[in-house]
Amino acid sequence: MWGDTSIKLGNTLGAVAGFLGVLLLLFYLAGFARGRLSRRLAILLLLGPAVLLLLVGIVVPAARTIYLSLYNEDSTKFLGFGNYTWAFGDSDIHQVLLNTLLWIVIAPILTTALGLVLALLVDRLRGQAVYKSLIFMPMAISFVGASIIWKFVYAYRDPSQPQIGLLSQICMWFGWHNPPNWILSHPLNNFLLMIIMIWVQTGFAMVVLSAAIKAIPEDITEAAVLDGAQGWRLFANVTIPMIRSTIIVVLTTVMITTLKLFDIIRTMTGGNFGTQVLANEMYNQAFTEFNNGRAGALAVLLFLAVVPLVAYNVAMLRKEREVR
Amino acid sequence: MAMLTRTERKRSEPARTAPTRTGVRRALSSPLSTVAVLLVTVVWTVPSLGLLVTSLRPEQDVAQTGWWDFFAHPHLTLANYHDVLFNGGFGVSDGLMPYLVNSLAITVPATIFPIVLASMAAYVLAWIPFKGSDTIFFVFFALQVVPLQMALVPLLQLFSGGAHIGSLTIFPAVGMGGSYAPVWIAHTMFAMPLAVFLLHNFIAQLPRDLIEAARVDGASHFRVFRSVVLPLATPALASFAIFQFLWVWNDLLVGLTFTGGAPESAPMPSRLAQLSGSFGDHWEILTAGAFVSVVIPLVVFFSLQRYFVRGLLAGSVKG
Amino acid sequence: MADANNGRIEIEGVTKRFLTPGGEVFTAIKDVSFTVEPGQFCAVVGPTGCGKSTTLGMVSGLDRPSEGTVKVGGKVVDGITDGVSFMFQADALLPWKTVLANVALGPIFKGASKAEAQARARDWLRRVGLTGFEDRYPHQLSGGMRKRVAMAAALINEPKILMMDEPFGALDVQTKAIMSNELLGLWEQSRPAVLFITHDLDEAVALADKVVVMTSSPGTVKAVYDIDLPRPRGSVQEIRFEPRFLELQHQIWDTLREEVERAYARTAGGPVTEGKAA
Amino acid sequence: MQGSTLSGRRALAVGAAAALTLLAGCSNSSSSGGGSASATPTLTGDCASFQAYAGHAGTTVTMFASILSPESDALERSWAKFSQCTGIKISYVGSNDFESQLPVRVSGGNAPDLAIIPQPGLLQQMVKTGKMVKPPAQTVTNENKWAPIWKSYGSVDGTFYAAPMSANMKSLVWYSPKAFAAAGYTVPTTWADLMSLSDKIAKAGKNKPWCGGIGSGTATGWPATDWVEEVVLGKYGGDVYDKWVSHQIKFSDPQITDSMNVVQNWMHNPAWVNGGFGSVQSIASTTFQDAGTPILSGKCSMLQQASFYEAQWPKGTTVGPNGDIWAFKLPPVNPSIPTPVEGGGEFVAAFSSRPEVQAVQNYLSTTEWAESRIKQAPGWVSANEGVPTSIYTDPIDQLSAKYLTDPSATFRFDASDMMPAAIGAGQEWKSFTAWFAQNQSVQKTASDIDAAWPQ
Repeated sequence: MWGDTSIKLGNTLGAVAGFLGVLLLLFYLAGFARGRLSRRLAILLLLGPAVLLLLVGIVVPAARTIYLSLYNEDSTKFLGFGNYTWAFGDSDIHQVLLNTLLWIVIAPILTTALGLVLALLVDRLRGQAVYKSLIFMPMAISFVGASIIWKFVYAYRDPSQPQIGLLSQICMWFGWHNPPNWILSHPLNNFLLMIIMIWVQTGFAMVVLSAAIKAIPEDITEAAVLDGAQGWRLFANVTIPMIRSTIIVVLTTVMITTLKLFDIIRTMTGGNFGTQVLANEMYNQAFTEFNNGRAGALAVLLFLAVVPLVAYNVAMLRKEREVR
Repeated sequence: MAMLTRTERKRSEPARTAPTRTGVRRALSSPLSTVAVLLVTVVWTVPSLGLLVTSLRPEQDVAQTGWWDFFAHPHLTLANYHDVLFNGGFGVSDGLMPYLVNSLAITVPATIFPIVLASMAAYVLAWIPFKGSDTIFFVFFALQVVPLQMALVPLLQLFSGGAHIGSLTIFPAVGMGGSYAPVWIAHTMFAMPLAVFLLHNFIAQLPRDLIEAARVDGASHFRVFRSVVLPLATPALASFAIFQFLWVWNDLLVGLTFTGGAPESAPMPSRLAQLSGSFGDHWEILTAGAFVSVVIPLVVFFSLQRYFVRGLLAGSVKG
Repeated sequence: MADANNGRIEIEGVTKRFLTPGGEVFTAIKDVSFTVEPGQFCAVVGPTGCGKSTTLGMVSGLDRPSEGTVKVGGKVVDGITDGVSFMFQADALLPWKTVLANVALGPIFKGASKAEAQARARDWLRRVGLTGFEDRYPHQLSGGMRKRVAMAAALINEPKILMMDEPFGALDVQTKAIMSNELLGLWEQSRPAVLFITHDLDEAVALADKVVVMTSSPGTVKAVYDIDLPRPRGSVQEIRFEPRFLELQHQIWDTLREEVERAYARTAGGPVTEGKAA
Repeated sequence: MQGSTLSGRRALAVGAAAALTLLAGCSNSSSSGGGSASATPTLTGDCASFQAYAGHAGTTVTMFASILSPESDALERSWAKFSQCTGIKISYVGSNDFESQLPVRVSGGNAPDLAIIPQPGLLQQMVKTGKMVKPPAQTVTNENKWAPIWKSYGSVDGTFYAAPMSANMKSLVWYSPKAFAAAGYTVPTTWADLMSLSDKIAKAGKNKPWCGGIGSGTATGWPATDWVEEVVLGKYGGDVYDKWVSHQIKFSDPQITDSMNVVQNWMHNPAWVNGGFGSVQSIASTTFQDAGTPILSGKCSMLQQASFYEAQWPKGTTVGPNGDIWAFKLPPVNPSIPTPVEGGGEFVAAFSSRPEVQAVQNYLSTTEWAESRIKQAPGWVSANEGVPTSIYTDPIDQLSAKYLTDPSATFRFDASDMMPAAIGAGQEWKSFTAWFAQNQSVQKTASDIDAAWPQ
């Protein structure tokens, strides 16, 4: 077994070393180029691999998806925009679109806000590493793990029975003797599921924002404090503007994760009880119902949903580039 | 220019910051915030504590009483961990070990490859402007949202159908890794948009003069990238590394699809999923498995954590 | 390469335009022409945003003009120009490398062996008076000391052209004066052509053989003055009291003042959007 | 089949490198197997019975299925001897995401050599890809020991593709014989008895007669489809059932809505459900795995679930006619229907016709293999009529086998597994879940499903 293990790990390290070695060799050789050639070579060699991977791994599949979205379930009959009319005409999909919208608005904002508050507060505490690690820990737990954890939070039992769901038990400890069946309570259940997302992602937001706050030059906060800014005013007038671009990055990242979210929904409700979201519905259409056309159309909608986000970030980035 | 001077100050005066920071800290802190953080930490930890306790309880108890009942009736067992770690399937006698090895063998390259390639791309997009470079960057950004499920079939076709050679030219070490290569490549591809986006944001804000001085000194772009950009970008690389590591480590879908799930190459989550039984969630086993799989990411997080905190000063202290 | 023209900078009718996010064309500099002779110390002054740094970028080959040509040593600049060193306001030192390693970086980038580069770096550190500080890290030095390291790093490659972008802008008055003197001293030894950007007119007149005054937005050359103060100039603090210095200073200031006022009037209205021209 | 050969080869390469196979590097096709290319070695001793499969030593057959540990361990043990004697290694992979992974791998050109498919609907889908290959002649012959209806479930458009391998029985009601004895209840044999017993338990007021759970992650809703299927089969018989499966009879047909109403009066009855969990709605949020646990604590009396539910009882529970838990056959709603039995099963589909793959197919279709599997562990039944019921050690397996091999029974395969995936794994689950969770009307539930039926 150890022989087997060392062969596997040896191969892996060999692959990494080979990969880095080839890159270094290429860099070394290309480093001899001069003038315009050097610049072109740099663009080609440094950017080329990423662009190629993206083309093969994402652009081509995306194009294929768009193409498939115009066809029927097994791609044998051209439907035009039939799958899109289905998506906009189906009342189930309306619910899905509404839920997706709720998710991408609420979850990222709450995650980022909470992460920001924690970043501000935690940095000033003794033993911050412990707090940070504990809050960050959900990031390290797989979705399978997370869904088990939350199953034992939201599980429902008849109030007369011993409870296995923590939330119900807490309600009962506090005197609410008839808590609802959480996961069935629409639209509350959507928010309960969002809490899982927030629970997982807040650590990420906190860690990144905390690093950004620490990077604010001390003299700026110092000057503001001397000017009399305290607490909230310091936060609103100095801290927030200084880390604005990081906030946007965190918000964007969490939002995109949210859009692609399907594990939580899949394991917690399977998309039932009015909690379905676009990514999971797309997965179902593609892999349970084998309807490539509808799945493709939903994927395109998912893509379109992110266009405003992309546009906003593009504008921000351009502004930043300009200032630079 | 304002930004540059800011960076300059940041780099130049670390020694002075310590005393003033405490001053500011005092100005901002209150017992209330301590309580608030404590509260959030507890709320955040309790569900995980539930996971840990559940993993230590016997099967019957798990289904019948809440995990907090454990405190009233402590009834511990390590049987679940024993099942997860040592009860191998018939084909695999070493329990979880081979899968753990596979997970490592998949995760390490699948973390390093995208980071290196993405930081290369991010450097070009941030520092070598050319016609269309903005467009390429925005395309990268926008493609983050393409669900990877959509790419599974075309990619499998690519890997299994002979265009494999196309990937060989990208990663010349493919042949050595054997059947891990498709997983590495797939993870690298799927990580690329987010990696380029995050690393670009950081690399674009590196001090311009450091990079230009090296350029004028005659360093090629490759040299600048290797000797100036990569060291400066260490904090960003470390934070992205953590997220990529966690993502690959916990991934089931890509690993299962591109290894076919065989014990020779499949990662741990596919084994854990298989341990959970055909007709049911054996929660006690899944919870134990979840805890086993959390250990390594936590170690990674703890060992890389200081890079987050140190920010731009990363290298200067140690040298 | 022992060309007589080596080190001559000829800027002829150069225009540089950028594309703004809104898709508009922003002209950073327009139709700029001037020449710096080999061994000449040329200062460029002008209000904020007049494209001084853009000009430097094009001479070094980091940027390319939209129109016109930049020639160095008679050759049109294409790619990074050989024999050029740069010194910035921020001192471009790598925080994770020692003082010695930072200075040795230039020769190493140029292909020298590590031992040779370090020997030369030691020599240059001696020349700037930093013997004994080789193993320190940049953050362990004072601002003035870091500036000396930067100066050694800029001069170690024995450039034909030294480009300085407000190199002493962030220093206090005393340190600035000391550094200026040292710069002149070192410059006298090897005599590269210098393109020195500053918004401090006194500094420009005290150091340079030639002062180029630029207008703002788009940047154009308004006037060129030859500074006929004798060399070696001695202490820059003292030269300020010489009548010829004051005369030149007044003359140039008259030209410059209206530009500065115009630029101020424009930027005071709204937030400053400095382009790459800053 | 380029893809699967390739993947097989790749798996082998790893195996060889990992020193798992003895015959390193000489094993990628049948023609170069185990040294001597043409001569088939003679197997002796206790291997002699595997002679028919000899000649492929050093080859590997990849197998992909939804069967997970511990069930899969028994499966792997069942062919250990075969592997040892013939030298054919079976590389088994189980996944809880099998139903979506298989199509991905097949259309990605990375199909396993063999797949164990539990749904005829999925089988049909896979045949449509054109990548599946027909079984060898020997397998077809072996198959004659199964009832003809099983062969039809393994066929698509009249062509036989996949041999059944296992069967399970769905028409069971789990209960506690001890509790029944203590309360003086008797096991009902007719639907009317069952209903009056339920009423009696409810009126006694100690607990609710029924518990149920249809939660199952992404597959949430499937147990509810079983309830309706039981009633359709038990009330209207096999013909109506078959026409319903093929949508000649719609969900909104009076016969189907009537069957749904029977379920409505049974599992939607607030006085009867959901013992130990709460209201009717809690059926939707309770996982099917959890559903039976209240029987043990006496909070509910009965659970309708399949034979494989046996695996859910905690360790230490005795299952048997006089034990903690036992099951009786769900009586037919209409007594004139002869022994309606609803069941499920698994089929072996091949994506490669390499000789070693066919050897494995042949072996898996034999009575010998079925017996070998039965000996490994309980919880597994074959409807192969050549397998004597006496070899089952587990009482539930015996009970299931009795009904599954009963030639007079009206056996039908799980309807939702045979309907198109868009219905049987999609809209029907979704709508039935809403039926319970939101108390949606039978009419709307039925018409929603009909509307989603693929054109």
